[in-house]
Amino acid sequence: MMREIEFTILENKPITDDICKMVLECSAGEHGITAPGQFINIKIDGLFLRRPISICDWTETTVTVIYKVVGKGTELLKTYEPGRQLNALSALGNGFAPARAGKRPLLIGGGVGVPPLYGLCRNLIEAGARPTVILGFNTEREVFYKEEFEKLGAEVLVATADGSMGQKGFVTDALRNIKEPATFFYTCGPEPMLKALDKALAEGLEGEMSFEERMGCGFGACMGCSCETRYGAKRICKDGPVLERSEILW
Amino acid sequence: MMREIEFTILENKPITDDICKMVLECSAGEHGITAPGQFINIKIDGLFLRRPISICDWTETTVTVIYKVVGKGTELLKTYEPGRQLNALSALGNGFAPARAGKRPLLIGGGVGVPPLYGLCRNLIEAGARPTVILGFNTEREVFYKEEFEKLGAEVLVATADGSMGQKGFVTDALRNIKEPATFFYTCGPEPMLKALDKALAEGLEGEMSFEERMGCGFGACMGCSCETRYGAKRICKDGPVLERSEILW
Amino acid sequence: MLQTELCGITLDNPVMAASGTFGYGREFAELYDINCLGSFSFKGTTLEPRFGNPTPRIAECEAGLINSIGLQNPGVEKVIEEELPHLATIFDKKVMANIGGFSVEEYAQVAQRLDLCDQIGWIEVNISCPNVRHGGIAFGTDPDAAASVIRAVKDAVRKPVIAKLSPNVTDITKMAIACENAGADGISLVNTLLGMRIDLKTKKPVIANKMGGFSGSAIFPAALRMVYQVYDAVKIPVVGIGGIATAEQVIEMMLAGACAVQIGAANLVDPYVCRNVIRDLPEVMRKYGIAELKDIIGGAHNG
Amino acid sequence: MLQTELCGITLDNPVMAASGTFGYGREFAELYDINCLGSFSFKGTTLEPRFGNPTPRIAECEAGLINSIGLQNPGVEKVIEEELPHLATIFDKKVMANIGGFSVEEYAQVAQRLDLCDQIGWIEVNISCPNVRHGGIAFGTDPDAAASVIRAVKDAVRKPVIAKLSPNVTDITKMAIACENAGADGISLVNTLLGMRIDLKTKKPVIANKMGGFSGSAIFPAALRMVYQVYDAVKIPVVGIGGIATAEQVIEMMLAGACAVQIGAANLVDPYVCRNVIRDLPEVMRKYGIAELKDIIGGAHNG
Ligand SMILES: Cc1cc2nc3c(=O)[nH]c(=O)nc-3n(C[C@H](O)[C@H](O)[C@H](O)COP(=O)(O)OP(=O)(O)OC[C@H]3O[C@@H](n4cnc5c(N)ncnc54)[C@H](O)[C@@H]3O)c2cc1C
Ligand SMILES: Cc1cc2nc3c(=O)[nH]c(=O)nc-3n(C[C@H](O)[C@H](O)[C@H](O)COP(=O)(O)OP(=O)(O)OC[C@H]3O[C@@H](n4cnc5c(N)ncnc54)[C@H](O)[C@@H]3O)c2cc1C
Ligand SMILES: Cc1cc2nc3c(=O)[nH]c(=O)nc-3n(C[C@H](O)[C@H](O)[C@H](O)COP(=O)(O)O)c2cc1C
Ligand SMILES: Cc1cc2nc3c(=O)[nH]c(=O)nc-3n(C[C@H](O)[C@H](O)[C@H](O)COP(=O)(O)O)c2cc1C
Ligand code: FES
Ligand code: FES
Repeated sequence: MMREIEFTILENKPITDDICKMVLECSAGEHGITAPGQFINIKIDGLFLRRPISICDWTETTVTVIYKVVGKGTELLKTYEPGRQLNALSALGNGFAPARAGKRPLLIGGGVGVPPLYGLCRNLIEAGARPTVILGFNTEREVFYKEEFEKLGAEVLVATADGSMGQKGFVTDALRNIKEPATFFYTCGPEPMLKALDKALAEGLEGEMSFEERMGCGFGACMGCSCETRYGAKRICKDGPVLERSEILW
Repeated sequence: MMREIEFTILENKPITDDICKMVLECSAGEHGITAPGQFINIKIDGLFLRRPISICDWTETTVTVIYKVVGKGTELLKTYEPGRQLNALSALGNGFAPARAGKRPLLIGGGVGVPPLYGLCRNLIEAGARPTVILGFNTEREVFYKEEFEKLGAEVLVATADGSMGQKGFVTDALRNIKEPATFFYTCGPEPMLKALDKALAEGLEGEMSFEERMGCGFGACMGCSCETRYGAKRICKDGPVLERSEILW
Repeated sequence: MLQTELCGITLDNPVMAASGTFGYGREFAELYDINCLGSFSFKGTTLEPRFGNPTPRIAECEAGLINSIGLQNPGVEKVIEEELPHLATIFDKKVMANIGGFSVEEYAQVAQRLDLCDQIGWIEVNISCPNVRHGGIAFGTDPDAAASVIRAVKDAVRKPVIAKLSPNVTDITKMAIACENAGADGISLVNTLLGMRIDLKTKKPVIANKMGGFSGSAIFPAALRMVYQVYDAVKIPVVGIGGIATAEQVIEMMLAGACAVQIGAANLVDPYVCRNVIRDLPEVMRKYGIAELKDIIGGAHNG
Repeated sequence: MLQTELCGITLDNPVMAASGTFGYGREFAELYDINCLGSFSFKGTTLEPRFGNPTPRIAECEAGLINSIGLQNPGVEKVIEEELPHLATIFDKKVMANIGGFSVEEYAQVAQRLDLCDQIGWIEVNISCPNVRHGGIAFGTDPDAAASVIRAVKDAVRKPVIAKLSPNVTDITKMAIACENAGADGISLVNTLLGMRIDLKTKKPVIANKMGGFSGSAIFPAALRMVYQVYDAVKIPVVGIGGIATAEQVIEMMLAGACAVQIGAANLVDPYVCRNVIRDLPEVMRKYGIAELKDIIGGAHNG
């Protein structure tokens, strides 16, 4: 259930040129996270709308997020010092369903779509699955969290558009390098990537895809983020951000 | 000449229940103050308009202001901690003309009209005059800066509306207690007080009165603060806040 | 102390949530007991289900946002069959039914269906949505068209009818008077200002529909002015809407002439805002020497 | 790179200060060399000297302010005899003459006097001041009245005439088209939105005149929308005004269709804003891949 939290910033620092990692502290269990792939909606002083950012990982008393600096809000966020309070609504959205993974789940993340897969990956490994993770970036300089996934024990494949690391090309190109067939897939990234994946992945393979949309509220009240699915209109913020492969209308 | 300054707050603390004293630091001479009775126009984060506050006193590298907490802006200002930067336009307005004082100037301040008279008083005493200062307040609890004026060497009379300190009544009542006739007067306070003073003071006595008006810019650009005088329209912010007794149309 | 009245129905306090920012109450009821509200106006409901406009439907602005939802709603039947029964489990008071339409007949039909529901206290006729083509805004900017909608709705229902006005007009009093003459029992204003943002990266409008409705704290001074003008122009009660997010603003709107207020965009960024404003009202009233809120309605018009 | 053009006159950059917020240039020339501006529009000037409205004339709003100056100015003769000669000592470029009036004849007379001044590049006809009774706003909200003012001014002058429009109308394009048809050489928009604030302590309007003109960053989305609409509706150039305070907003206004912009209220709270915006433009252009500013005018209308 959603709640408003005054987090304390424990850490907030760049991990690539324009991507920052922020660790937030709250009292035990306060964050209310129930599934990987949920997000928080962050209040930034001076801006009207909150900014939705996926939960990368969490413990009882901390929430980690990873964000790319792309505009006014994230530029301001980057300047926030540890020790400062941060107001956010948590935990929003449905999140991924780790229970559906099977033995050999495939996780595919592109750019800032990578972070929510980390908490998912940890969950899956803790539950005994052996996930394969494909991470897509433009170039080596932009790669992040590869080692973190490896440390969890996942098999990690990287694709870079310019070939500076791993497979040259897109995550769809890296799909070829997978050894065992996947039992289920989870993905998050830019919409063109999701669409390309839907084409590239075996037709029968079930999976979940996480979407982005401009949000008014982030908790289901305004209909700002609606999309049409096979089962009618859904709100990305509340009924999503994770949609079932089979319900998506491309 | 006006300039924009990033002051550093050295001190900001209450001196009565709702009046605070703030000391600001700048580089030597940067504040550009040329006369007592000038004011600065303070930027407060989150508010559109700046807040005009009189200069109470100054040194080469500091400016002291005294403000009453009356609304949003001053409530926020009160929370600013020493060390913080404060953006202000300085020094604004014409200020008082100490050179006109003569031997026995009379200074009359009511409530938050008191602060600008302090710097004036210091100037006058440094120049060899022997000012008498009348300070008007509602009640003893609200009295401030009495000792500071006395330390400068001025003769200080206090009037309180409830008689809890000094003369019971208004500054006009305290006028009776003056021993030697005044050579000139300077006053600052709420408009009804200024009007009552104009009635109560000897007709031939010359003097200067400092006014308040809601301001758009504070530096003469918007005509927000105009008043009509015997010599045409004047801008309280630029041609004032100090007006000559003889030019005022009541 | 906080009590007020709207078209003969007593409100425990003047604070309502505005249509389109509170759904049918579900999301907020998960956060707090929504019975603390004076009432709320539910999401604009049309005859048929509507998906609304393409996304992006939201753009950020300084002190506000633009929306172009386009009246997404499940249609009046589903509202009656599913939303109202659920609402009954979380809200004991009368709710305001906000209705939209694309023709005079549609407005009347939707109103007639909802008029039969006991839970509904008032019918708020949104003749001012800037986000639907074919009608919508035209009803909201032409006094005769507005009057014809209000008259048709009045003929179809027994509950009090409140006309919700658009601020995108030259003379708001003409619209209010036309609605009053057509039988409206109250006026609510304002809906959103037509606004726009352009994305510097794509060099295209942010909103898929190009323009949308601008609301939030930025519009408060314009909304307050219109409430003040309309209070002078009509005898029926006025509900003040636009940019409200604090107890102080509620009082300001009531001094301008509102007997109740609605809070819109602020709910989206601070989901507890309505509850907090109601909580803060007594303290702010004390500060400004107000004993009974209803005594200050229109107070700024004296003298 | 920053060059643009307004009615045949080249501007070094599109940034002008808006009328009423820059006086006749004196106060700002003490702060920086105002020749960095594209130009500026001087304080609205009338035939006779005017003191304007009673004070308070200023009220604070979230992200803006309300003013009710009421066209205080020394009158056209004094402007020509005192202000323009002084301006010649601090500003080398063409200045825009903003004029106000209470009758069609007065507008024409003031315009005719100013038309003879070499320093003046354009005559900006303020038919939209919300702060003067008897006329003013009426010219700004009625297309026929607006057209008659513009026609009379056109007949009286040789310099390009720019009609400055009020945002307080139902359909801004009707006003713009009426002015274009009456011979206007350009359109500038918007003037202030009619707004109001009430003081909770006194329970009376803050502004002595009750209502006033609301401007500042809050009005940007509404102003941008109107610039976009007017760009589509007329062939003459458009000057974008309303809530601008950053180089990003200048670009947004130009993408909407403005060939130049004016900065108003922001000058009052940040006296260096025009200079800073001009300074920032090249960097922001680089960021968004813009080589020539004039190439982006109306860019958001493509596709
Ligand atoms: C469910 C969800 C999860 C997300 N998780 C992450 C994450 O983990 N890491 C990360 O870096 N980014 C994430 N994003 C994208 C992130 O919300 C935007 O990058 C951010 O809001 C940009 O804000 P800004 O002020 O810097 O940019 P601006 O462009 O100035 O923002 C202007 C407005 O547009 C909105 N906006 C801009 N880009 C996006 C976008 N891509 N999606 C939705 N709204 C947008 C902003 O929220 C704001 O309202 C997520 C988005 C959603 C919807
Ligand atoms: C030249 C000048 C010198 C001043 N010197 C002092 C001083 O030394 N100490 C002091 O305590 N106060 C002084 N004041 C008054 C001070 O400016 C206001 O008390 C302050 O602006 C209130 O701001 P607020 O946000 O707390 O109140 P709010 O009521 O929230 O302010 C709302 C708006 O009204 C304006 N306003 C409110 N009261 C006044 C007022 N009395 N005069 C002018 N504008 C007002 C504010 O500036 C703001 O724009 C001076 C005013 C002027 C014009
Ligand atoms: C996301 C959103 C959706 C809205 N939907 C409706 C609606 O369906 N019907 C309606 O009458 N008004 C609708 N409105 C307008 C609001 O009810 C309100 O009149 C307006 O937003 C001004 O108030 P505010 O400034 O508090 O937001 C909507 C506003 C927003 C922000
Ligand atoms: C204090 C003040 C005085 C103004 N005086 C005039 C005027 O004399 N003539 C005019 O055409 N517009 C006048 N305006 C309107 C501005 O020129 C501008 O159109 C409006 O403020 C919107 O721009 P902004 O949001 O940048 O302030 C005035 C605005 C302000 C704030
Ligand atoms: S963002 Fe409001 S419903 Fe999704
Ligand atoms: S406040 Fe702008 S001229 Fe005085």
